[in-house]
Amino acid sequence: MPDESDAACDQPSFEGLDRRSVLTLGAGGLLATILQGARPATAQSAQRRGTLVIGLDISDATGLDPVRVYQYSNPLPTHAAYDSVVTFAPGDAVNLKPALATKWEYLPDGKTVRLTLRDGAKFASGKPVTPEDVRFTFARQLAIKDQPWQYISHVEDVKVAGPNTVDIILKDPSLPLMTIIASPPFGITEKALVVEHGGTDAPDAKEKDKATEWLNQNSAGSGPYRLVGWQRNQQIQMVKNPHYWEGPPGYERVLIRHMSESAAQLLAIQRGDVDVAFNLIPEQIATLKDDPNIRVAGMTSLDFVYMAVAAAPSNPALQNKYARQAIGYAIDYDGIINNLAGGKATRPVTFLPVGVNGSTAELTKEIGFKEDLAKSKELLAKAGLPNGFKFQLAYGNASIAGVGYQTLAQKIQADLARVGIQAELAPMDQVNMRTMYLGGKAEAVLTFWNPPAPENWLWSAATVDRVAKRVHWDVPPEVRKLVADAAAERDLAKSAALYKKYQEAMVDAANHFVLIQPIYQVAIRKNVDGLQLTANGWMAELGKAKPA
Amino acid sequence: MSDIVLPAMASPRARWTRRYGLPVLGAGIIVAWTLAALFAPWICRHDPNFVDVAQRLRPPSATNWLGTDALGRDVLTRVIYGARTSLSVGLIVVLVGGAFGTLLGAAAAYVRGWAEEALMRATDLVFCFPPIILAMAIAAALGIGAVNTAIAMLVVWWPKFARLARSLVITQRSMEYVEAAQSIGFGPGHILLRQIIPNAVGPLVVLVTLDLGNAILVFAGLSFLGLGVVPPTPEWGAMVAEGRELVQQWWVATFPGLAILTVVMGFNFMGDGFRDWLDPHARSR
Amino acid sequence: MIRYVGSRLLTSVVMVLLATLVIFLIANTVPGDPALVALGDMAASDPLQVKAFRAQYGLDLPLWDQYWLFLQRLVHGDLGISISSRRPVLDDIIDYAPATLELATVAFILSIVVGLPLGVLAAVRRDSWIDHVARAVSLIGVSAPTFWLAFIMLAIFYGQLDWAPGPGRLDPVSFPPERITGLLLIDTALQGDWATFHDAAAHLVLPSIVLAMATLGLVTRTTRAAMLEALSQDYVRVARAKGLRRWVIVNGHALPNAMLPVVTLGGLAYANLLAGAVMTETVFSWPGLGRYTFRSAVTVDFPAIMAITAIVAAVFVLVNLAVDLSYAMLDPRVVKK
Amino acid sequence: MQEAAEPLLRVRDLRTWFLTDAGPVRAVDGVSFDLAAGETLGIVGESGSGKSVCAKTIMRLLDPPAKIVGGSIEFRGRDLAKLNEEEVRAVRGREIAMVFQDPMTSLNPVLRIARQLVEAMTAHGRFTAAAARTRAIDLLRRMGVASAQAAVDRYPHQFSGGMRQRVMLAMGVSNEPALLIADEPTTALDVTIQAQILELLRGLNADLGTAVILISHDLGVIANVCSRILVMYAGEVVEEGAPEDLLTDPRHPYTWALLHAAPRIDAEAEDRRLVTIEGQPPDPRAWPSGCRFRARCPFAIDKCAEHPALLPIDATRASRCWVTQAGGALHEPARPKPQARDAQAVAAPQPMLEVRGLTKHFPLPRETLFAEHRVLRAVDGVDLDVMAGETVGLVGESGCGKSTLARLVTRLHEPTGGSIRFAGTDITHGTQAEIRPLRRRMQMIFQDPYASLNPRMTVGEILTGPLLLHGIVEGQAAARSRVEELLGLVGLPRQAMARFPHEFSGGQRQRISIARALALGPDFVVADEPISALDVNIQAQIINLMVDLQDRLGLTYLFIAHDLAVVRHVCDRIVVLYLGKVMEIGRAADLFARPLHPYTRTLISAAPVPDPRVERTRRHVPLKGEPPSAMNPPSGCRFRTRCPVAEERCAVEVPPLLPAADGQLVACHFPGRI
Repeated sequence: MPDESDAACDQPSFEGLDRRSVLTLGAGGLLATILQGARPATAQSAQRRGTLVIGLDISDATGLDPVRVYQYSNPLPTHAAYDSVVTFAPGDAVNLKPALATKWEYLPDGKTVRLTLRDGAKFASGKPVTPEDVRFTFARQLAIKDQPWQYISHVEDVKVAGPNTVDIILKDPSLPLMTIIASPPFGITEKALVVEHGGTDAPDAKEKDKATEWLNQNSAGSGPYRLVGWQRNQQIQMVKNPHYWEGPPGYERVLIRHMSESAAQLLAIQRGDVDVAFNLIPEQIATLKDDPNIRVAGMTSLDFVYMAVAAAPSNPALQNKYARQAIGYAIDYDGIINNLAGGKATRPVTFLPVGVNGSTAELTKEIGFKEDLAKSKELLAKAGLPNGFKFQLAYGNASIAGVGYQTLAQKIQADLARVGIQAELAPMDQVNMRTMYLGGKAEAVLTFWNPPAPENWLWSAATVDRVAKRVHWDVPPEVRKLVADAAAERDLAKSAALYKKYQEAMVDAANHFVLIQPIYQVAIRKNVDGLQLTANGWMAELGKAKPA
Repeated sequence: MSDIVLPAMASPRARWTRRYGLPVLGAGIIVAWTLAALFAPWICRHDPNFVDVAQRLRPPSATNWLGTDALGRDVLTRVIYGARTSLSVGLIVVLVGGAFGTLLGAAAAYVRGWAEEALMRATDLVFCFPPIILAMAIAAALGIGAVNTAIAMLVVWWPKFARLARSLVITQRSMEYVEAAQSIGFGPGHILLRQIIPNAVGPLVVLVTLDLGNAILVFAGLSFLGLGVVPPTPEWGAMVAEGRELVQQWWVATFPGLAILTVVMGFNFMGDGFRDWLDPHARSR
Repeated sequence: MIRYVGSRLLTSVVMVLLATLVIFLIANTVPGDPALVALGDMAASDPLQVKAFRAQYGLDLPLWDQYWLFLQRLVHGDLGISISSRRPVLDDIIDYAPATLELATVAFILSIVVGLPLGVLAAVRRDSWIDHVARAVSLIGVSAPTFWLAFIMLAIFYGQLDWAPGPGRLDPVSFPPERITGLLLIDTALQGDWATFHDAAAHLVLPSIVLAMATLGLVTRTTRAAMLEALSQDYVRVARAKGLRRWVIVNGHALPNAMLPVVTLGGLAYANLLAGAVMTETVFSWPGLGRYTFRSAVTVDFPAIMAITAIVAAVFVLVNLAVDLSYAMLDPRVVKK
Repeated sequence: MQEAAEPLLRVRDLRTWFLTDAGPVRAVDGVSFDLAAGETLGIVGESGSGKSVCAKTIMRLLDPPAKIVGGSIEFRGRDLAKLNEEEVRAVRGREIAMVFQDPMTSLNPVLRIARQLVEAMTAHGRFTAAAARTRAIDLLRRMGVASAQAAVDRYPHQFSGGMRQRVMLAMGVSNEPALLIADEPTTALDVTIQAQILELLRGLNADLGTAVILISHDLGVIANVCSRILVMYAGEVVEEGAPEDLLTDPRHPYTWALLHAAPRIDAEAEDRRLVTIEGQPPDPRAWPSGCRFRARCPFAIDKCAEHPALLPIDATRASRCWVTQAGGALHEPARPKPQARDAQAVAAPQPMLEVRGLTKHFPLPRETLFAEHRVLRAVDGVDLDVMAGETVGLVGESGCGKSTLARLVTRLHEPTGGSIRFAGTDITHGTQAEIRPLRRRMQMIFQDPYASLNPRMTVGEILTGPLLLHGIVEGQAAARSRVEELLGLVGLPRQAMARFPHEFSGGQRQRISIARALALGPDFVVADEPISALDVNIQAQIINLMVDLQDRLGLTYLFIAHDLAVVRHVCDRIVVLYLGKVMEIGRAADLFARPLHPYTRTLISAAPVPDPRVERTRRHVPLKGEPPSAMNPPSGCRFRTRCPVAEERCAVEVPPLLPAADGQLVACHFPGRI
């Protein structure tokens, strides 16, 4: 069927020769009439100059009120509408950059962070961003206690400290703060607007705050664009914020179109119906190589797909560390990355993604698992299981970066079979899978980790705490200490050294095998300039994009 | 008398084709698939579950006649092995569901009274469920796997047989040969099993045959939605699902779909043939 | 008549409640805990938050209390809050249902408008080419897996030939009209937005053909069989003996009788189209109830599952009732009171 | 050229064959006849003789595989066989109309009567819709449909069979056709309704001058209406003539056989055995060479090996027979000497069956949950005795409850009330297990020879089943020999054992059915319309068989039939049922000689006699209207709504069944008044 030479888009044959054959097909002139001219791409793309159209699967979005933003796709528009106090530059998940705050410092008491706000930053309404707005934002967040709150639950209080300063007082100063509040859920909201629409920061805000409804359709932030509408599973509409403190953004409007199927996104970008397509799979990216109008940008994410193998009470073999390590050495990581992920992925040592402080692809080669069947067999023998063993591998029905868990599971199954380890696949829905996994009932699961912010502690703490329980890892005290010390260490180089030790400990425990850290491939039409992708949780900096 | 000119009669062969052509073609398709399924290990040159990601998504070629899938497995081999799952699940669901439904419906129709009423209400209840919802709920409750999916299908499957059997038995039981058997003194069990059911079997056979195709379709559909079989077991619906995104690698989804199409068509040809054969006025010529 | 309808409605309500009860019991045997998915990874590990969440959705109540609560809410027209979308299920359904309704209705009209005449012609010109066409159409319709057909159609007519627009209800660049009914064709027509109307219509072509195929096959097949049956009846011979024209006999005598089984089939088929569009919706990215149902089922979103079951079961019984009533109108032999 | 003598219809050497895969079926194979304007022509013959195909050929109603392969149908100078479809359409319904056998299926159930009548008229452009409607109402009135104005807007299902046939007649004559073809128009109707329809047919012919072709298997019906008769056999006309001649002095052996095979209502038989001819009609795929009747003909001579032509015998009649061509009539059949069977019957009148106050009410399904329960009173208080060795006839129109009664006394149904004693045992409410031993003594023969034998069992299996069930024989071998014996008893070859019912003809199947009933060696046999689905010659064979068996085995029969002539012929006593109640009981001879109940009287008078001379002398008592519904029977005497002599009292008082003459019981306030 498909021929490489015609990329299915630019032939005008329908207008000429083929129309007659359609009519004679008998399906009728009506059908032809309906279909004819149903391709308004060229005409409308001229008309919509000044609009940036983004194709994205937004079916996971449950809300656009920053205090409730925690899914995958809604940070993108949230970040475009709201500024946080600090931020990360694209491609850098280590060094913070100023945003609404120009300066942040721990006060001598060791538990207060003082933010100094930028002069002249204005909300989209034209009103200036004040310390009271910042205080209100955090106070509301702390009172509503929705998902993002958990990451700042160690915040004691937030106070206006001066005409342009705000103090954040911490309960536990050893836990990180600034990297976390750089993310979109902590975008600063305009108090007056939020209050006007039912918002409150009172202690009973969990029940009393009614602003979410309005904030789902509008924004009250200072970001480059302003939210003006959200139709569930259809689109998110934004318009330019003329008061943006970095100067007006490049587009009049931004339109995020919901497109759940990657095939649809592919065709839409080929036609120019969308300018940016986020959810393409490797096979589709390959077909865009030769398209002169499209460039493909890669973005190494901080997400990863991993296999958790528990020391499950139900499976004596898995309780043996060497048996688990044998799994780690039997997997064809390169095959997975190069073939299944089309080479558009990398792999960290363990639970710290490549790109954060103390995690690089080189380190993986040095201390991570690698395919080594001889070693795997050796480990099996050491475990007293020379003929291998059986375990159940559960996974949900989903795919990440074009690689389905199902495909991945079958690949792992085939890989492990080489050393005699039998993985029995147990496909199930996400709910059952998570219930089993979180309840510590799963032997092994294939799943996904995406952190809300580029903060190492968010990963490391999880592995020694809640995730450890799921995999029945009795974490040695020295590993716990390592994690705490690394989090408290404010010197990047020192903390990187601590994290290396932590990763070695994780490899030794052999409960987590990170398989794919995707380099997300985003197709961008060349008429868009300056769009920068970011791995830090909000996908892209829309404010920098402008027509070419 | 001799001046009567008769129009040329169709040749015996043409008549045979007209009458038996499609049913025989259908039977041929089914037999071919059945043989392929039974002898798959001897027919196929590849291991259906042999993963080689370096060879993934290869277009049809001399080594892989129908190309390879996302894990580099041979599509042709998996399509042939897939027949095992589809045919056996279809057969089990229809035969078990059919036998259960038929006996229940026949017994209810014969006993009449509250038992019949209860049965009919139960079938009403099943009918007012969207079958997909019910099957999904059951599959979700029991877990994913061919057996569980078959169980889920059975739950929605038996009522139509119960209804058909009931109506057939009701028709038959008013026939005089049944009264004759009663007047001779045969008991209800004998009459139902020996007299009525053999006569009701024809339409049931038609339904079973047509339904086999239907069951295979439904199973493939559930499989497509991810509720069918546990991988790496090859199954057609699941294979289409795997290839759904791969428009450029069309062979991954196209061939398993064609397999479903041919099998279901085969059963339809056969079922129509049986129907015509049983119903003299459908094909009087 | 009113009494009859009344008693039928009463029975229907009982059936719908029974259906929800059955689904409720099945869904409760599912080992999965929806709270763990709805909450993020961190919160899901905090027993307090999980408990609070379960309390919020009434998941901590005893089974019967949960069902009782469902019934009480149902009486007030409240279908509960969806666990996965965190908003009233009714709002979700109002969002999703029009897409399915529009698709199913167009598909239904298509299968009737094509299937009925095709079946009639096939029966009247038996063994002619049109009969063969009709049989081929009905055969492919009932034999081809919907999800596969959808894939093939999309790959050919969109991917290769570029005749039809791609998945979704509208082109990515088109803006949905202001919502009145949620049915794009109607809303755009009411607002006079003919460009968008055109776009919505074009987007309906492929999915409705795919969705219609199975029904079309059944309608054609049933109509053909019913027409053959009707045409072999004595009254048709009588009509011929009266010297009526062929098409008067076909349309005036045979067809009204042949319509009876077709109406039954049609009603059921419409109900099935409404409930069974999952696969078509999946392949065509159609934001409809089928996909919502599927998602609710795999996320064990109890309130949504219960609500959908209730609604779909109600649709089924009401369609059945409508079929019976139209039967009574079409066939005078059905006793009318 | 056209002269007055030119016939309306001239059929010449018409051949209609069905071109099937198995070879041509020569259904009509060389039929010639003329029909003058205004004439009434009857066509008579067995099923398969080609009479119906002949009629449909004239109407050009046959579709492939039927084909007119030869001959001509000249109608008013045009050859209908050569017209195209559009030209034929203009003739159909306009110049030639047709009325079919089954009125229940001939009207379109979903269309109003008015529409169906009107379109017949408007289709030919002779009437506007409004005029047609007025005319439709007039015609219905003319056909005797009560309150035609309202009736015209009803649907067919609201009409009884007789009413529908009136509608069909109205439809037939609506365009004042020159010819009306009536194909077995009364076969599906009760005898009283038949009489009404035939009366109408005669009236239409007389008043409108419409020529009529009446097709029937019943010589009596033909004799009643027609001025000329064609007898068809094996696709051709074998005899033609006026009823007076043909029915009294048949000149073709087949006509002769038909005439003598049917018992007559107007004569008491000396012997219950009827004259029958052997064998079956020949295979229409391969008619025998020579005379097609030769194989069955009791008069056959050598010359019959040559195919005879239809040749005139005298000015008004013709026959296709070498024997009568040679001159001379066909002799009266030699009847065997009547046996003295009265002696044994009188000897010990022991009651075999005693039925008292028997009722059976069938509950009807409720339309909705809240509708009231309706009940069909199929049998409503019947008293009846059957003495050992006698034959009791049960007659009545359809719906009178006679079949239900048969199923009650054999306990296929459980009675609602009353009692049944069989051979001294009360079996009214016995369980099937309790009754099973008695089933050996009480058996049943069913009406439909096609439905009463399980099509999936061989004859051997059908017959051994009862033997083994009741332990009459031990082992398969013994069962086999007993089955062979039974087959011999009913006149079937041993080889029949291994065959399936569908391989047999209707008559043979009925023999198997009888063999099954006799397998257990019963004393008492209930025969539910055992011959009504059969052709007249086969009827005679079965009657003879049953009479023989009664003589040989001393059987007692409860014989259910709607054909009064048959009942009179075979029964000792007769019970007349109407709407679930007994109207009259009496000895056959007495009852027919002197019916005391008006219903019995009308029934007898309605039955046609195949002899125009006798028919002219008979007094016909017309019966009004249709039988009421058994769901809602009339108060008082159930017959009063149709009774010619009913008075006020009849609506109030239920007349008891009382002796009115010697051995004759009547349920009438005015016995013998009519």
